[in-house]
Amino acid sequence: MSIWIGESTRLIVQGITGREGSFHARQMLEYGTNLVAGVTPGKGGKVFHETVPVFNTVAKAIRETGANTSVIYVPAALAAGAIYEAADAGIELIVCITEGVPVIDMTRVMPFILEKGVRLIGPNCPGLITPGSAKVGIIPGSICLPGPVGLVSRSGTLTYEVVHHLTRASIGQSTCVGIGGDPIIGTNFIDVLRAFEEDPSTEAIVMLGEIGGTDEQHAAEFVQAEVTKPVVGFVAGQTAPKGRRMGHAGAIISGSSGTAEEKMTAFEQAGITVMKRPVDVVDLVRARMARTV
Amino acid sequence: MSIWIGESTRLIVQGITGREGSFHARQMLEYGTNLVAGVTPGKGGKVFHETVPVFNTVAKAIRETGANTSVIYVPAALAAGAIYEAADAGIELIVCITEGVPVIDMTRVMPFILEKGVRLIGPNCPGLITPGSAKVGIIPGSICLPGPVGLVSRSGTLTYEVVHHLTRASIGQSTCVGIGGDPIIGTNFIDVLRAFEEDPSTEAIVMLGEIGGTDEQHAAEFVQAEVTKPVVGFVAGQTAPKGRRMGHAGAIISGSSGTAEEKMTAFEQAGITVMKRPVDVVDLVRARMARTV
Amino acid sequence: MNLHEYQARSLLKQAGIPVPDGEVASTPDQVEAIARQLGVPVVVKAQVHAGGRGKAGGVKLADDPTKAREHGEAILGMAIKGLLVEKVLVVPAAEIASESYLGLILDREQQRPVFMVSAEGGIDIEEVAASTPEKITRLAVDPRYGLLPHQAMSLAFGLYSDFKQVRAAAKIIGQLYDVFMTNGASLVEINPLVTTPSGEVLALDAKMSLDDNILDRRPDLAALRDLSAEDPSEVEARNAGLSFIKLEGNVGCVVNGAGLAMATMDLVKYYGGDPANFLDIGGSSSPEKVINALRIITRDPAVKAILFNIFGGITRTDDVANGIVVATRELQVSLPIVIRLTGTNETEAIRILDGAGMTALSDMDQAVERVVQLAQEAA
Amino acid sequence: MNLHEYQARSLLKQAGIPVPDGEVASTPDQVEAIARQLGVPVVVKAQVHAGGRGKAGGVKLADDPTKAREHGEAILGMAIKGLLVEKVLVVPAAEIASESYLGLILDREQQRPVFMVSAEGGIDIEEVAASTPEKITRLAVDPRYGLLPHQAMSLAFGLYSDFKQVRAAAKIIGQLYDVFMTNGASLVEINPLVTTPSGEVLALDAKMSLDDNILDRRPDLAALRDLSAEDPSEVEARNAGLSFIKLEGNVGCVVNGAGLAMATMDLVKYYGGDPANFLDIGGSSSPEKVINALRIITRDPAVKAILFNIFGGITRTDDVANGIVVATRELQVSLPIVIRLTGTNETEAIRILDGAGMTALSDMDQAVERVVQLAQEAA
Repeated sequence: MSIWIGESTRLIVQGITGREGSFHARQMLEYGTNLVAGVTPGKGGKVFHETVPVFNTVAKAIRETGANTSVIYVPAALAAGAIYEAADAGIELIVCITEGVPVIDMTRVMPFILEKGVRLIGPNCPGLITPGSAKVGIIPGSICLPGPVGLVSRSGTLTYEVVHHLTRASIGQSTCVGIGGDPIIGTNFIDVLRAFEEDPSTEAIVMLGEIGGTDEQHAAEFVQAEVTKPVVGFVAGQTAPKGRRMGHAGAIISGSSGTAEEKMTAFEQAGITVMKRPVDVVDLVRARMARTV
Repeated sequence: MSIWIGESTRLIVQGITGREGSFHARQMLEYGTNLVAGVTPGKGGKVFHETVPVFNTVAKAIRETGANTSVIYVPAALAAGAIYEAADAGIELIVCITEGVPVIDMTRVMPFILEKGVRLIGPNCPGLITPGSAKVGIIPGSICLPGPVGLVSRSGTLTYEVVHHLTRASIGQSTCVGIGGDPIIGTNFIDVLRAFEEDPSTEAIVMLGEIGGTDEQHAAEFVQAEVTKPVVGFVAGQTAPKGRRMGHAGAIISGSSGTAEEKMTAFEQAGITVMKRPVDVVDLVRARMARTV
Repeated sequence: MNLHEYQARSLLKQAGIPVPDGEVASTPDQVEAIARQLGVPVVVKAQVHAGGRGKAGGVKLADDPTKAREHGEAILGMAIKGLLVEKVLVVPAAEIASESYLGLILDREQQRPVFMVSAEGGIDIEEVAASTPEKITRLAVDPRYGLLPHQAMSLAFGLYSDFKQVRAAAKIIGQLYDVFMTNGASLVEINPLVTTPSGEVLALDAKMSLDDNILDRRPDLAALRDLSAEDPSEVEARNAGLSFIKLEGNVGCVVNGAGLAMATMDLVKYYGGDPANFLDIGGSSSPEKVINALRIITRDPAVKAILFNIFGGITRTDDVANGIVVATRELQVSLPIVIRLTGTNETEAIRILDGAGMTALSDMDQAVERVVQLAQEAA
Repeated sequence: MNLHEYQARSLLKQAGIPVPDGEVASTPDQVEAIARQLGVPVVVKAQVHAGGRGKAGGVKLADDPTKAREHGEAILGMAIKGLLVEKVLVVPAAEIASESYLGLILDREQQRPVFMVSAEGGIDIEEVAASTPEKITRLAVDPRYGLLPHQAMSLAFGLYSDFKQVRAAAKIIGQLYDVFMTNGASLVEINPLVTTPSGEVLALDAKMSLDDNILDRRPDLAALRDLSAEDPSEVEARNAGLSFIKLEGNVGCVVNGAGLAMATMDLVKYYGGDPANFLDIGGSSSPEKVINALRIITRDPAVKAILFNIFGGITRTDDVANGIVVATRELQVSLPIVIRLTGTNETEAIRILDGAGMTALSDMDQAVERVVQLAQEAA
């Protein structure tokens, strides 16, 4: 079991003939993901990697292959258009890896997504992986292990670092979800927490936040009110200065709001065990899981 | 009983200080309608007709008076804005009398109305009246009589003509609704037919259509499938030439579609008794009501 | 309001849609000069608000400027479906590899702009629509989001297989949507949208209708109205705030409200008569409106009798009565007039008419029967 | 990207918002000339990306051109919050009847543009926000419909009681929304929005930040970037495709990924050190990126030791290892370097480093502890 992706995933890659798209399409195939088609306008009729048909439109790809999930690797200027296309054609889960999508584009994409009842993850995210079953995005499959821990994170490589520690300690993961570091994203912490809470195969949750915004604070309230499973959390950016964008467009402390301290306090108040260092994840998850068993 | 307006109506007039708005506000007051406020930006604080407070915004009017219904008499260029304002503020029934509203404005107004779950009647319509109880719009109260016939129409004075015949023959009306003659309108025949079908005080329905579009044809299908009460219908424009707009922006026969003949045939096939002349309404309604009793 | 082809193509061109060169001419001299300037062969096209121009001889190819002039002479001044041709458009004759159809209308049912696109364009599009409607792809646009890139692409993929042409067509489709929305159109058509042997995609002909309600806020578009292409009485009526359409019968009708006006015409027919016009004086009718209405109707020599059918609601019937008294006196109308008045201020209205020696009926059927009879007697 | 006041006001002006005249000067001579041309009194305002200019002495009133020149001399070249003032804006001193605040931000939670408006504007708006937040009205705009007329009016009614001023403010609010959306802003502020004694409504000061992601499609806006107002290392880093922010510590950090980079800085602090920078080399890191990163970091004399922390996912660690070998050779780096590599192609990476006489650690904590210790020894 897992959330959102798994054995029933029928994946298409939008932008499969591009540099990034083709590289990661191959990785996803090698991981065993059920990649059924690619989409690149103007390349319809070609075949990718000798097995994956390429179509001009998402609608055609769905008609021909029954796809239900899409991952997007198109340039930033085309990303909003690719999301609209996937949502309009009936894709149920859209994962947008592309970074640099103008936030103004996202203000119009979001209501469209909500009207269509589609789940969007990202943009500017590493995607998600259900170890041993399906990988949609760029999280390296080699560092993951099937198991009971659900992981949700706003960042990419920090996720890998934490997953790596878990896997080395033989603590496997149900699903790892990178929700992305942009100010406006399709899926937030609460969405993922709710899914993990409902997923019978997830026994504990790791949540990696960072400075900027108030998503972590809202997530903490949600955990306190609705999550019965143990949650361990981390907040990156304790040493970040105010008013500067720390890489991610969303990672910026404005005024006194959005600091790591504030977020860690919110975590603690909500009963989320706070990691001081990435490596702490192992001991803390073990301790919390032992307590609940 | 009646549909949409009655004793619980708490009405505001948007554009109450204008020429049309003030004239009809007075008429509605005289008819006994529960007119609780007027709205004209910049005239907040004034009092209309010694009893009706005027506010700058619909939101304020609702806060102060608990209004639930609005009728709009503002100039065409401001009509869409007035509808947005009423819908946004929480008005439940909006009646837009204004004519000449650009259709392009209505293409954006309609999804807003639908999202807010608000009923809009019009634009470019005479409004509605529940005889003896409430009048919202411009239908002359003097020609109406309380009773069992629900009337729905795309036109104004033709409605009066038909109502006049009914009243002279002592056949009263539950509610008369003028849905308007524009190509895009908030409430169509089917909406009103459904409401009449559900309204226990309505025993028979009169439906006045005209050339242009396919609303009457769809309404006929609806009558056949869902309406158990007797329906008598009329279609104006049998002598209208093709391709010319007969006054109403919606009354235009394009190609072979939208003719009076086509619509009358649809009526007959659906079991709607067709009036040849407005005066026929009396005999036909009597006959149909006698049969169902 | 319908635009002429040359007006529509100029709006398309402003939006960036590739349209061949071309100039409008109103004399054969101008036609020849334009043909020389553009280079032959050229096509000379009648500018008139009627379909089927080609079949009526209003579109002709010329291999040299003198021939173009001759075509100009033949077409300028000809009548197509009763409309006089006062202008022609002269365009270079394009070599055509394929003809498609691109239309965008405001759909009443969907309450949205809807594209209609077909790879089988050209003069027979009506037949395609009638006999093989599946060859026309329809696509509704949600104006809250505008035309989305993949929608334009999917329509374009339906037209062409060459990806450069697909991209060009998708761009044109996007521009067509912008033209439609920014100008408050009710219809825009490119027929045919052609490809040339060198692979270009071009809008060869353009048709456009605007929502009359947009003209108040867009004087630039209102100025495109070609009064010479309309019936002078209808122009006069519009200027007087009346809604008027000339018909072929002999019973002049003056009515308040469009629905009642149509029903009145229908009733004239029902009683064996023939309406001479549709005329709606509108809601708030001043005596001036009545005078203007009567002036326009009496100018038509076919009219043998006149019917007023007024149901006073907003309209005050005493205003109309006053108008009738003043108008008949001023215009010295000698035709028989039947007046039906009922509703607001009806007693006062009857008093006014009485004072002028006129009588009013209160029943519509009675009035229509009477006026039909009078018109038949006078004919 | 933050704009200077003079840049923001020029965008506002283009959108039709009433902004007083004014010119930018970079020398005292220019200040005097502008003051003469505009007429005194004038205000001389430092153009620098920092709040609290007024309190820092960066905004001064001058009653005559010579005084304006003196202010120009004083302000040009001064430092406000560490930023050098290279330009001043000279504007006529407006007579002020009232000061309001008009702000528009992109709200993460509501995922929409949100207006923040207060009748109590001026330099103390932060205090208003902190102590009496109820005096700030917030209003979210649905970008599918745009700012609706009644929304602009209701905000404006909150500012003024005179209806002429309400209308003027509503118009400005609409224009501000347009400026925001068409330029992909993340923040636009008019503070103060003033009324003059004669009743005019004017934007006296303007602040604007753009979404960096919009700059690719808007070279006109990208050109507004004032490189002189930024740290040269940060400019160089951006040009090299690196995300870099200079800090005050002595441990240089080169990391792939923003989250891991922040976590690395935090871990440096955890082990008693002090990070000298935030630096994210991004996902697909070529050797050139590593070279550029090292060049930028080693230029900071405060840096005493350097940490590479690379978790290979998309990033191939062998690429990074090659970059490190080439860079240290080319730049002749004499500082101690600690390398932590793990993930994609890790074996090959270790072989490459080995060949160059370098060792890599695989554990992050171990690497951070080590580099902190080295930095402390070198300090």
